[in-house]
Amino acid sequence: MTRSSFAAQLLVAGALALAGTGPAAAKEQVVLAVPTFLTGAGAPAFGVPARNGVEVVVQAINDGTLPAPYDSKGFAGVPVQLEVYDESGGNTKQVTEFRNKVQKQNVDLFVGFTSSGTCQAVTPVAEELKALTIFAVCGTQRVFEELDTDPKYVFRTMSHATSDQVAAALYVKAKFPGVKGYTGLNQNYAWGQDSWRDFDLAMQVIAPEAKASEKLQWPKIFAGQYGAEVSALLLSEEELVHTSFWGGDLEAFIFQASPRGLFEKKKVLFTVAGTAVYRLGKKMPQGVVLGSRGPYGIFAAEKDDPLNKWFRQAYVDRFGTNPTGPSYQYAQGVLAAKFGYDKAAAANGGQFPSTEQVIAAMEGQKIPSFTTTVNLALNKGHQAITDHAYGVVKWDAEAGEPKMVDVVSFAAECVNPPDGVNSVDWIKGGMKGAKC
Amino acid sequence: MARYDRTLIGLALAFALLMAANFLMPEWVRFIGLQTLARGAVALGLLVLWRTGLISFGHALYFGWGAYTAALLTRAGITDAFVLTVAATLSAGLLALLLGFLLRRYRAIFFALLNMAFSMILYGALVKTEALGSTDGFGVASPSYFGFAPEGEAVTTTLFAFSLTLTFVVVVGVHLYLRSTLGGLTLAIRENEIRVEYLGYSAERAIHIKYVISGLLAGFGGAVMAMAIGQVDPDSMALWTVSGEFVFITVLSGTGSVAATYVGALVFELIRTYAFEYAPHVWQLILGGSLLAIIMFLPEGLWSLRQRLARAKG
Amino acid sequence: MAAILEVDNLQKSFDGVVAAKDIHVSVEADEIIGIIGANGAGKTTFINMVTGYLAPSAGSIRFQGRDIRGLPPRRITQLGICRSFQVSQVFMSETVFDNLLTAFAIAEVGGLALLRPLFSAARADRVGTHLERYQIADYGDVIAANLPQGVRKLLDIAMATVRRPTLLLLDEPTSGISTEEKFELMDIIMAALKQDRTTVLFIEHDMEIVERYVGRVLAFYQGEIICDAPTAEAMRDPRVLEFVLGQEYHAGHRPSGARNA
Amino acid sequence: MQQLVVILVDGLVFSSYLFMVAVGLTIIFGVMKVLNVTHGSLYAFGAYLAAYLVGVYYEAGLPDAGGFLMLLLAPVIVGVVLGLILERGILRHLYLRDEHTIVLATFAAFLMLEDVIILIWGVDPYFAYQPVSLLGSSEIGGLAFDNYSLSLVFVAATVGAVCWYGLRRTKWGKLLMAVIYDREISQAMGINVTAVYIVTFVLGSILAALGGAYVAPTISVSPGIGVEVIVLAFAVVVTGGMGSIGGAMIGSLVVGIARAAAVHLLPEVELFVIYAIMAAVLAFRPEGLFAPAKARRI
Repeated sequence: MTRSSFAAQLLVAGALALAGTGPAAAKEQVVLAVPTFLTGAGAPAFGVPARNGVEVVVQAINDGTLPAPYDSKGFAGVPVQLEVYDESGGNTKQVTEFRNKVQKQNVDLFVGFTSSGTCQAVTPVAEELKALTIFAVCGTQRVFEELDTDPKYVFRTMSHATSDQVAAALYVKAKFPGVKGYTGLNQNYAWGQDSWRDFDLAMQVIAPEAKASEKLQWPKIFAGQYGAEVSALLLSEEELVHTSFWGGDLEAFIFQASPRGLFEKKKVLFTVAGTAVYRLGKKMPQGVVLGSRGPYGIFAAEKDDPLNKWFRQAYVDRFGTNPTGPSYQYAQGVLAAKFGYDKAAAANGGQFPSTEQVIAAMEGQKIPSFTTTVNLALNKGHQAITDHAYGVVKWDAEAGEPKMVDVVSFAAECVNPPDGVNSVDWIKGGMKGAKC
Repeated sequence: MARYDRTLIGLALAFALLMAANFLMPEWVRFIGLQTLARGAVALGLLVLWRTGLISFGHALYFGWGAYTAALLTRAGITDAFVLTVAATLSAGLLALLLGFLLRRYRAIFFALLNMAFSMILYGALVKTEALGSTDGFGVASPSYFGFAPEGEAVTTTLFAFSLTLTFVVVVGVHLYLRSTLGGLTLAIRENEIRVEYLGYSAERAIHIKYVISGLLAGFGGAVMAMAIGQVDPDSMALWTVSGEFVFITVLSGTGSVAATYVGALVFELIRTYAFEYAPHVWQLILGGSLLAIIMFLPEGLWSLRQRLARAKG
Repeated sequence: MAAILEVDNLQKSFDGVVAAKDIHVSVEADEIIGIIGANGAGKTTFINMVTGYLAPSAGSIRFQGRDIRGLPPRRITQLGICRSFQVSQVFMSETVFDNLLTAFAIAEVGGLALLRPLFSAARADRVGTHLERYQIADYGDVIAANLPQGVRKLLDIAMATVRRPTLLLLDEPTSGISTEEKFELMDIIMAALKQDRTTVLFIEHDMEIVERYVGRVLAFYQGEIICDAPTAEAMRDPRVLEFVLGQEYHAGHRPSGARNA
Repeated sequence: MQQLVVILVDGLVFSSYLFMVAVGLTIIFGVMKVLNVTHGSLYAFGAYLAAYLVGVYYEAGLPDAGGFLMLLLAPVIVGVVLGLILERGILRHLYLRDEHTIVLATFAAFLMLEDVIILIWGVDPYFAYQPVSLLGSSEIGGLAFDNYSLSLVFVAATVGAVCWYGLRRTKWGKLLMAVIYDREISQAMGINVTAVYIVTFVLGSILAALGGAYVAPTISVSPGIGVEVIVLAFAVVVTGGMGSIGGAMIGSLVVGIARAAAVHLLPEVELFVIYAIMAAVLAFRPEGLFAPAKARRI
């Protein structure tokens, strides 16, 4: 390639970009970009189930085969063109990609993002480029509490990670009242560090009699070898082990800890193991407590709601496995988007709405989803609060699949702070205003 | 003599053209341009080292160091782009000066890999530090320019104009350095350190100087990248693969000219952008494939291509 | 006349093996001294120590009254002791002209002056005259790697003398040169060095060369100087005859003779 | 006391893992002076193929013991096939170029292989836990350890011994050492350096894949497992001394035991132990604990 041909490329590409920036009138299709992990360690646990969930829902949306209230075709009647792309490769690349998608490929909206880091990197760009962006998963509460305190174009359709840990602490209090001490095994990176911090804070409020261990395990993320950690946990006095492991690390840890009887010796609390429970099946240690970042995946198995039943059926029919948390969470983001577009169109006399109209239609709404209401109650109506649930895994021999028993569900208002309160301060302050 | 002048004129022209283009190009192109300037600067530093036959597989160390320096300053409320850039550049240079005392004693692959090892230490430290957001990193406030804080599209336009101007200064500086006696020493050192030593000059000192220059340039690149992205994080600023990208750009560009480095950086950005757009599932395959193809079929880098064309024209 | 180089009781041993034993030498300005001795007698070790490439185990080296022991080669070079090498140390891929240009550049400038352009008309002139002096001007544009052995030797010595050294140490300037060329080569070198009144110490195996160009001889044997005397005298010294010349006349002549055949 | 025992056991197990992961890298570096970035890919391929074969094997309901053969079969296949492809297809064209160009080529190949793995095996993880369950567990210092992990110590020791013997005592080893010592001279002495390179690279590849294969039953074989390994192996090799098998052993032991001790005594520094040791070594003995100081031209 030579300089001149670069110039050519740039001109062509530039022309494309300019051509795209026309008026939204006579919309032929809505371009929905869905960033998720297609490669790397995040792919099996999050990326692929999430993509599958989105594909199922988007296809149904275009065919108009979703149950009510989403039974109309497309977004505001306009068919959706799905653009799934890879979220791996680091923030620099993700920010670049985000800009390219908006300015070069004229994406109308984004639904997705799993990594907290990427969400934080993308948020200011989304606001700068005025691109409707619905975070479906990423955990960190910093997005709206520190980074983007006056959000306009950015939404999140599930509660942030703090609620996972609050719910976990509440579950411990409810099911293991006598617990004297708890220790932690968390990956030494942002997600693990935040998860432990919030859990520890919540425990201090909810179960002050229980003491946190002095020796917390912080293995490197993707370390893959946990022999020493398992020994250390077996030797520790605390009877409860908190871990926010996910994906390959989680599965490796289970394979290495099971033969050594850790799960018989200790009460182990997995805050995000919902992603692994179907895949591990029988190998999933019995009697461990786990959560799935909300009433998703295995927690939705028995939820008898038409939308949910349809989703599970459609998903199993298409992929032969059960939908996991991320499948639900991403699909839920798409539902919220459809909700916004349809409502805005109605308000717009049936005309296809502008992004700003969609935003207006979404802000502060209670959006019906599969197993919970997406209640955009926080941060000026941009941050959702959703219900939560924890339970104990049990292998159901005759059904030939794992089941959740001893499930405790938590209302969204019980595990989330009221609007205007920084979540960490809320926990420290004794979780005032929690409606349980 | 005349040859050098032509390079300078060429650089000046390119500068003028790009500056004009800045106001015409669509924003995403300008953004690719910004990253080209950032990565190009690091590659330029590697070029300076490479002239003596040394290459570093760890310059993400200085790139990340510069980026985080700039980011931390914005955290402290200092947002003036000029201050950020200068501070980042100098601090990275200082780090290079210190490590240089150790590294200047090594050559060939050992030099390359010891650099890599040091960059990994920074990476580990960043991941470990919750105060710096660990793997999430943290945001960089959008820069101001001597009190002027642009809005909307002007944000990137101004940043590009700013970075382009500094880059021009830097590139001219490096060019002058390379044609100076000290710069000229490079080949001599690559060929015969004993003779250089017995002519009364320390080869190690010459190498140390180059190393500091490369550190300064990498720090500069890091600052530009941090301001462009608006976020710093270990994985895209200090991971060893980032260093690998820099080496790739250097090899892709060849040692022929200071300008070639930036062309190389641009090619890299384009390959990656298009691979990612058209093959989201196998973009690494495409990227790696093109790297490999270039290494195998363009041993002298793009510059040789230019010369081949010149010869073809006759 | 005052001695410019005084070496006292110099010792060097490489883990046990003695390479230099209580060496005492005093060199006066304008002397031309030949160093003879069998291979491994310690000749090159001696030069390496004087020029700072090797650190002596003991003893002192004083140059123009100051102690230079333990200084790095570049400092010693700057003080005015230069050397050539048994195997020419030149920049193989550069032309003869560029070799000298670089050499002059390094020799002439220090500190910030290094930032001035490498090429300057004045410097080019100096290179020109230097080339003339060593009679290799015709080879100016030839890449060093393609030079005939003798010319490369000259280039090596030319580069060693860009600083106009006070004392020059030549390590076998004629090694690998056929006998008939040897004298021509040495004539050029000596003529060039005379102009600067450079004091010369050179290692030589060929006694004809020694007898012709040298006023005084240092004979090395097993790391010691067994004889330090005017040439003629040294040539008659029984120990020199036994330990040096015995082999030297073979070592020196047979190879070159073979080359002639 | 109990803790000390446990630390030692954990340390040894982890050291063995590190050694298995690092030895292939250091051999290739020693002989070819190339940091083989595809080492991580070879490790991943080894793990994937092993997990795949083990799965197939037990699906077929064949005798239990045979499953372990799969763990040895997989790396040989990967090492020979992929190793040859890489060496013959790419590296051999670059031997005349700068070392860093070759490193860069392996970096490019590594990027490609990351995706090739997904193209071949998809993103869903593979599990091969059967061998671990089969071996059961035993008690040391009052703690249960799974025998599979313990067996890693013996496997690593064997590999180390074989490599050492192979290098010091066999004709091939002597040739190898000659090439390590000086490529040009050995070429001049009529050693077929090309052949040495091929054998070395395939050998190193097999060892890399063996590391992956042997670890496969204890992990979730999923995308991205190769990346971490490069860093880990590199840290160990730098610590021990680049290109020295003894160095890899010492490096593994130092790093492995230090890490185990950290996990038990001061867990919050665990992540940093490896880097800290590497840093210390670099600061005081940059050529590594074991490698002889590199001769410099001045």
